[in-house]
Amino acid sequence: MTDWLALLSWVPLLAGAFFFLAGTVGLLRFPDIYSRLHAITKADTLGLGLVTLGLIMRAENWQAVAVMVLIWLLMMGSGATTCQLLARYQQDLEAPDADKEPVHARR
Amino acid sequence: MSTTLFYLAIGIGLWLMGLHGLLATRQSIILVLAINIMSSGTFMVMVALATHSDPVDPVLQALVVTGLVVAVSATALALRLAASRRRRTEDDAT
Amino acid sequence: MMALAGFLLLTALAGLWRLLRGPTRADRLLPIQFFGTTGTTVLLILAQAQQQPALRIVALLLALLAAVVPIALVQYLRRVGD
Amino acid sequence: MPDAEWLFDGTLGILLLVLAGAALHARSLYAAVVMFIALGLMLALTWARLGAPDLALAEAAIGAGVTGALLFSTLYKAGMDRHKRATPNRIALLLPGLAFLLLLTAAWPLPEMHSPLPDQVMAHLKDSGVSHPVTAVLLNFRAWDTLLEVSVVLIALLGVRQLYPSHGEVPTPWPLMLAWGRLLAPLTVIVGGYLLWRGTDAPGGAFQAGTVLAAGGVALRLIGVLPPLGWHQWPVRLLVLAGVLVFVAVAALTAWLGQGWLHYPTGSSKVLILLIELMATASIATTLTLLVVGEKRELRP
Repeated sequence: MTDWLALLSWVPLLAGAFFFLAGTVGLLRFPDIYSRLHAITKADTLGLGLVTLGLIMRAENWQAVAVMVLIWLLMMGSGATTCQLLARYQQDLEAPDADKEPVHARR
Repeated sequence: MSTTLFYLAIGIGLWLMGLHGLLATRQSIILVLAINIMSSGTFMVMVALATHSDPVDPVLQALVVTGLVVAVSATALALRLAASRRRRTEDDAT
Repeated sequence: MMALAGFLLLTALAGLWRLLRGPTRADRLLPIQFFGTTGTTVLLILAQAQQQPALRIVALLLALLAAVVPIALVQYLRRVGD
Repeated sequence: MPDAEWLFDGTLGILLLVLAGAALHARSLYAAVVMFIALGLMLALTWARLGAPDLALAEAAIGAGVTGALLFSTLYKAGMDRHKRATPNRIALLLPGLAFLLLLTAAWPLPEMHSPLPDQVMAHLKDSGVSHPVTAVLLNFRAWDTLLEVSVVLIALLGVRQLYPSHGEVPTPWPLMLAWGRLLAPLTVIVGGYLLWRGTDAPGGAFQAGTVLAAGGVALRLIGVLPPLGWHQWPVRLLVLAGVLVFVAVAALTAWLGQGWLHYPTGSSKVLILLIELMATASIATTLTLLVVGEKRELRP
């Protein structure tokens, strides 16, 4: 590992930390659940991606890199999916019959 | 105060928290949670000690792995007991 | 590196407030998702900082479960109804 | 940099204690259960911090996966309403206070003591057939414990079978759940298999693998990809019993032909350990799945 790469890796690491902070602020301060969902699943997933990028720059071997890339892909998928699932659950609770016919019930 | 001692204290704290919960509540599902928290405290004491010894003590770690699996199956049984008792009392009431 | 991991745990500690507060059921599941992401990141950092490559596998497992478990939880929640 | 480590340890400690307290004093059962799941996640981080990746794997799979689904299924059966709140009574505060002093005096000298066991394990690791010490302890030196553990899991399932079965309709899954679940299913199997395979020379092993597979099985059952599971199906029964049966068979064979109960003959110990681990994984995965979502009604209440 070269020194300048280790130094450079602090840029994505700190940027990742910033996005985690932003996600937390959103989780605490946003007014309703739908916007809070966005704060959690988008900002934090970006934070994870950036921290992973920083760690990849410091990784010793390619196996570690492969595992980290896999984790990053999984987290992007799970963030997006969980967001949809929770939002839809909440929507069904608030308006049980609203989504029976319209837009997204296409088969 | 070393890291080992710190986690020993946290483990004891968790155990006592569980004991307190066990004594303070009569809700059966919360009781199961309390027992689980107590077991987590015990595990933490064991793991802190395992990490402290050099080389890391594999016997303690293996014991905790065993304990975790036993704890989860006991929890499953206890929860099912709690749930079925609850339902049966409701059935009797109606 | 440990400072970064500590900072992430601090944000998790702040997120705890939402878990305690609610108000809706889905709101309380948000911090779980959040802890999953934070936990995975912390594990990756620990793997680097403590030189324990095995922790990366733990992170992979946590990421996988963070993807699988919400399906089960939401299905149960829907079944509970009110 | 010790300060950074203290920041980490301190925050983790506060998180653990706050989550434990909140789980016990939450206003609704639902809140308590969610706190407990979060506590499981934080415990996994603690084991990782303490340098026990085997435990972190098991705790992540159990605490963040199986226990969560288990508690939610109980909520569904028992209802989420609450609940007499914990009443602060004097005994509940006094007794733990006393116990705290006792335990602290007992724990203080513990870090000074040294156990001879780690050195013994390291000395005999070469003969065990595997190179990861925790697996060696679990399946060779203390295999007897592990046999009993697999039996305990089986007994828990037999106990649950005697109680009120859960008989719920699975709600129709949304298309997104189906697509995502189908995508994750092979990945779960791969990760489970990988954990099992690497267990001989690195952290991982039968319990971790079995629990991951169980978490995947529960999710797949709940979106209807897996058919209803029940004790009356013979493949399920076979899978549940396989672990104990193979383990006992190996134990009996070694007692009969070899040097003693669970004393593997040199040379073939690795094969035997792998065989037992494979069967134990299958058993634990099936049993835990059944414990959470087993739903065929058998006994009339």
